[in-house]
Amino acid sequence: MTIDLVHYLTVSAILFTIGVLGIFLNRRNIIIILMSLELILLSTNINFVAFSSYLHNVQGQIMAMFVLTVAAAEAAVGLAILVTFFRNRGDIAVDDASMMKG
Amino acid sequence: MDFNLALHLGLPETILAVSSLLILVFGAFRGDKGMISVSALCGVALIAAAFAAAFGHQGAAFGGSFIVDGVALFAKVAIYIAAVFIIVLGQGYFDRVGAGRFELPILILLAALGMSLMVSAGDLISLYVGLELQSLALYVLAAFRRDDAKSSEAGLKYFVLGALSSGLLLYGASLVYGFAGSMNFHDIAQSATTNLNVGLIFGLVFVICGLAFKVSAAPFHMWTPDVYEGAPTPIVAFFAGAPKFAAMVLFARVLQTGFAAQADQWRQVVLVLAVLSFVIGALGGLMQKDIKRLLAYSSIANMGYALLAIAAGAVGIPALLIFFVLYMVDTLGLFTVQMALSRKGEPVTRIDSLAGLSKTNMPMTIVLTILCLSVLGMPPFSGFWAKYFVFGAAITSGLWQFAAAGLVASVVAAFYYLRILKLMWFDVPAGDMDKSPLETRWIAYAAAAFSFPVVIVFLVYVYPLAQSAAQGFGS
Amino acid sequence: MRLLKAPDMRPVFNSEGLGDLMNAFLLQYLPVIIFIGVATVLGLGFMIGALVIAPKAPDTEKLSAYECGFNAFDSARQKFDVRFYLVSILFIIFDLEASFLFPWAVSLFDMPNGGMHVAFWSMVTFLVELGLGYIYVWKKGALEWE
Amino acid sequence: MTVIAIAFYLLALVTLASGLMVITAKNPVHSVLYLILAFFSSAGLFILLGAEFLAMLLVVVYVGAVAVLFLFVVMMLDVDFVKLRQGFANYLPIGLVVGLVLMGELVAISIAVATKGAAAGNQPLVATAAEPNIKMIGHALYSTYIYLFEAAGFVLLVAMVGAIVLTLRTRPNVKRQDIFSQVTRRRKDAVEIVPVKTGEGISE
Repeated sequence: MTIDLVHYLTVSAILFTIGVLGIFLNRRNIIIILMSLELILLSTNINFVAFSSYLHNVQGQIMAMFVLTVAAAEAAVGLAILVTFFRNRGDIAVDDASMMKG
Repeated sequence: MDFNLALHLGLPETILAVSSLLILVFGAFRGDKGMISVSALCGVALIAAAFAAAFGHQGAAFGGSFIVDGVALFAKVAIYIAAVFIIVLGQGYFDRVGAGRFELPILILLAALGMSLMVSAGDLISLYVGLELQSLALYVLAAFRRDDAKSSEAGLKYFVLGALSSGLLLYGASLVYGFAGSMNFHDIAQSATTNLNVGLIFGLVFVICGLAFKVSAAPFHMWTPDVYEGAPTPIVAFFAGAPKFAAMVLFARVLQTGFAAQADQWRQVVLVLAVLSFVIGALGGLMQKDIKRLLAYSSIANMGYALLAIAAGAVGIPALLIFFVLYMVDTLGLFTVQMALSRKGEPVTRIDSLAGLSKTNMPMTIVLTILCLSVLGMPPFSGFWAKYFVFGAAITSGLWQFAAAGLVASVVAAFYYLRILKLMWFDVPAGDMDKSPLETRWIAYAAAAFSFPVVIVFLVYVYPLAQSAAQGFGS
Repeated sequence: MRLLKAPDMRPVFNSEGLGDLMNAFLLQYLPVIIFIGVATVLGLGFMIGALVIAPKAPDTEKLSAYECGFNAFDSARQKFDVRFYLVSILFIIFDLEASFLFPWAVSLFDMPNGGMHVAFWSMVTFLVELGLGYIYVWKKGALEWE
Repeated sequence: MTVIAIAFYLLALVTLASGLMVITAKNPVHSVLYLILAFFSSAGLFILLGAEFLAMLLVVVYVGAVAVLFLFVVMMLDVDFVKLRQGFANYLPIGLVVGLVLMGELVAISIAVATKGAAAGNQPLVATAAEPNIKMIGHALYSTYIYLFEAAGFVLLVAMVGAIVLTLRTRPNVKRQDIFSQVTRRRKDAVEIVPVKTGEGISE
């Protein structure tokens, strides 16, 4: 039972799918969508770190560090926009009663 | 590492970064009353950066992750100048709607900084950081009218889809990194020539999908009409031009530097995106009743032509640069006309409302006529030249079928511009128009003047520049 | 500059020796694992213990919210003020700023190729960036509570 | 190596299970808590990979800050979350099919990358006392990548400005304590002594 690169990549692939699925299943609940986006970024981070470790190359971890930084900033901005949206509409559902037709 | 060289190469970015910080603090002390002086300072900073870029050195720094070549410098100058116009328009617009806050020009400045990191990106890390710096500033800008439900809805949609596309791009980037063993585009190219694999191709496809979202190429265009309709107009004028230019240059650089050896594989994907974009842009525009939604579809179609230039390979790069400059002037002009027109204080948003414009506002009618003729590709206006160079490049590299398809799509798209012309010149006016604000009038006149006589002079001088800028791109 | 190529960074281990090394490395985390284990066992133990031993005779009066003898005025779940959220965003940003300090502090004095000065001043620039941002936040009154 | 295998399977299982709960939980507060668990257990995976610093960063930044931010927002918004779940069941069958296909493809690609790519046959990098993981990151981050490090500062700045622009509202007519003006207030600023003659009173 040795654990190698494929195992980590598989975890990451499944987590990525869960994140994408979360976005499509919860199309009206923006908060869950934001959390799904965090899951997607987490899965890419697992990829980067796993590759970095197995390639013996530090670039992947540098990238993961920037991804973490940007993801936190993104969460902050996304939630700020969500708060203004909620203030204007009193709700966070996007799909129904949309003021703009898609 | 030669630190002085790095500073020389990064001079435009340094100017933007330092001035944005100082202006931020200045603005914090002056408050929103000082918005006009903050705007002026940001404009000065952008112009200074544009000069620094125009006379900038070429080279690479930071281990090849920061590339300053001719294309990057060309794009930077264009982006900075576009940002200056947006600041002028934004100042007037937000002042009139009473939502002006001094952070607006600073966020535009920071977005321009992000774009200039994008066009200089030499590895996947700088690609991602530049892209996100730009995107985060743009998300905030889209939702900037925070008391307006449409603006915040546009911001939210833009954010969710933008973040999803970043996720896709990042997943692809991780696969490419894992396969090639390096983030650097040149190293990726090296390992990709020796060892081609399905994993690498899929990574590339993910990256292409992520970038296609950012440039709103079909089938990743769903967000565009909604965001264009809801976000504040000057900001939309910004979205339609500079960020797409930056993302397209990045697109070209990733494909032609990192994956030069796989040109056959990615060319198919890019061509599919291009054809879908101009077909969907042309057909989608036919049914629109809202001016900004129409312009959204027009921009989708134009991204198709730009992608065609990328698919053409190295010969397409000067065409891409010229195409984007001409396209940016046209879109800036069209959005400015939309901002210039209002009736009893309400902005004109519906196409029907343009009826009989020639009887109520002759100068704007002429401007809009010129711009419409230009975007539908009528010679000798600038839109014709833009398409001329792109189709020329496509034919040179043997993609004549796609050039023909693009031509057909642009004929279809011509219908909706002709409809606008008919409405303006021959229909009965629905009521008097308000007087256009000063800055919108002048920018609209300038865009129209550029679109016909000036463009000839411009091309005489700038086309050789674009050609020499594109020399050695990707190698 | 190719300072990041693998062989320069560290020797590649052969796979036989790796198992021991990996275990030695993970052994450093043994206290953490023991700690988590004890915490889990204790936490679960108390919960299960209460569930098994404690006498239970619920009725509606006992389960209702107690508010100084009055009927409850309001739902117990109140909305948070936006200000909490703003403070928490600013916390994240300065938290990340601080997290960039750790690798800097550890590696500053043995930067390769004499890069110490560059590393030092890059951090000073970074701190100035966010320091000016902090002045902006302060001036805007985002940290004030009314 | 079996210890590692056990640890890996445990952590991977917890990560994936809590990831799944994030998107299916009925109560968004539970989703946030599962998100914390997912981050926490993937920090464990990072440690198995030898990326100790990133593991700590994940715990400090995500568990400590981002998740709390999410909790605040969930509690701040007064929303009927049950209503928002409409459509969840409708999309579920097609979502599952698409998800399974996507997952299969991604796993296949991952296997291809792992077996044919540059990392094929390598062993994971393990930190040694001579060069710990954090030092390795520091050496690269503060030499080759300094300009990206500064750019990351600007990303944070944009987030800061953006959050303030969008959500900060100064309410008018709020009286705040201003210690400086209170302390610098002198007697002559506040009190005036008017000599009053007997029987005359004061006129303005």
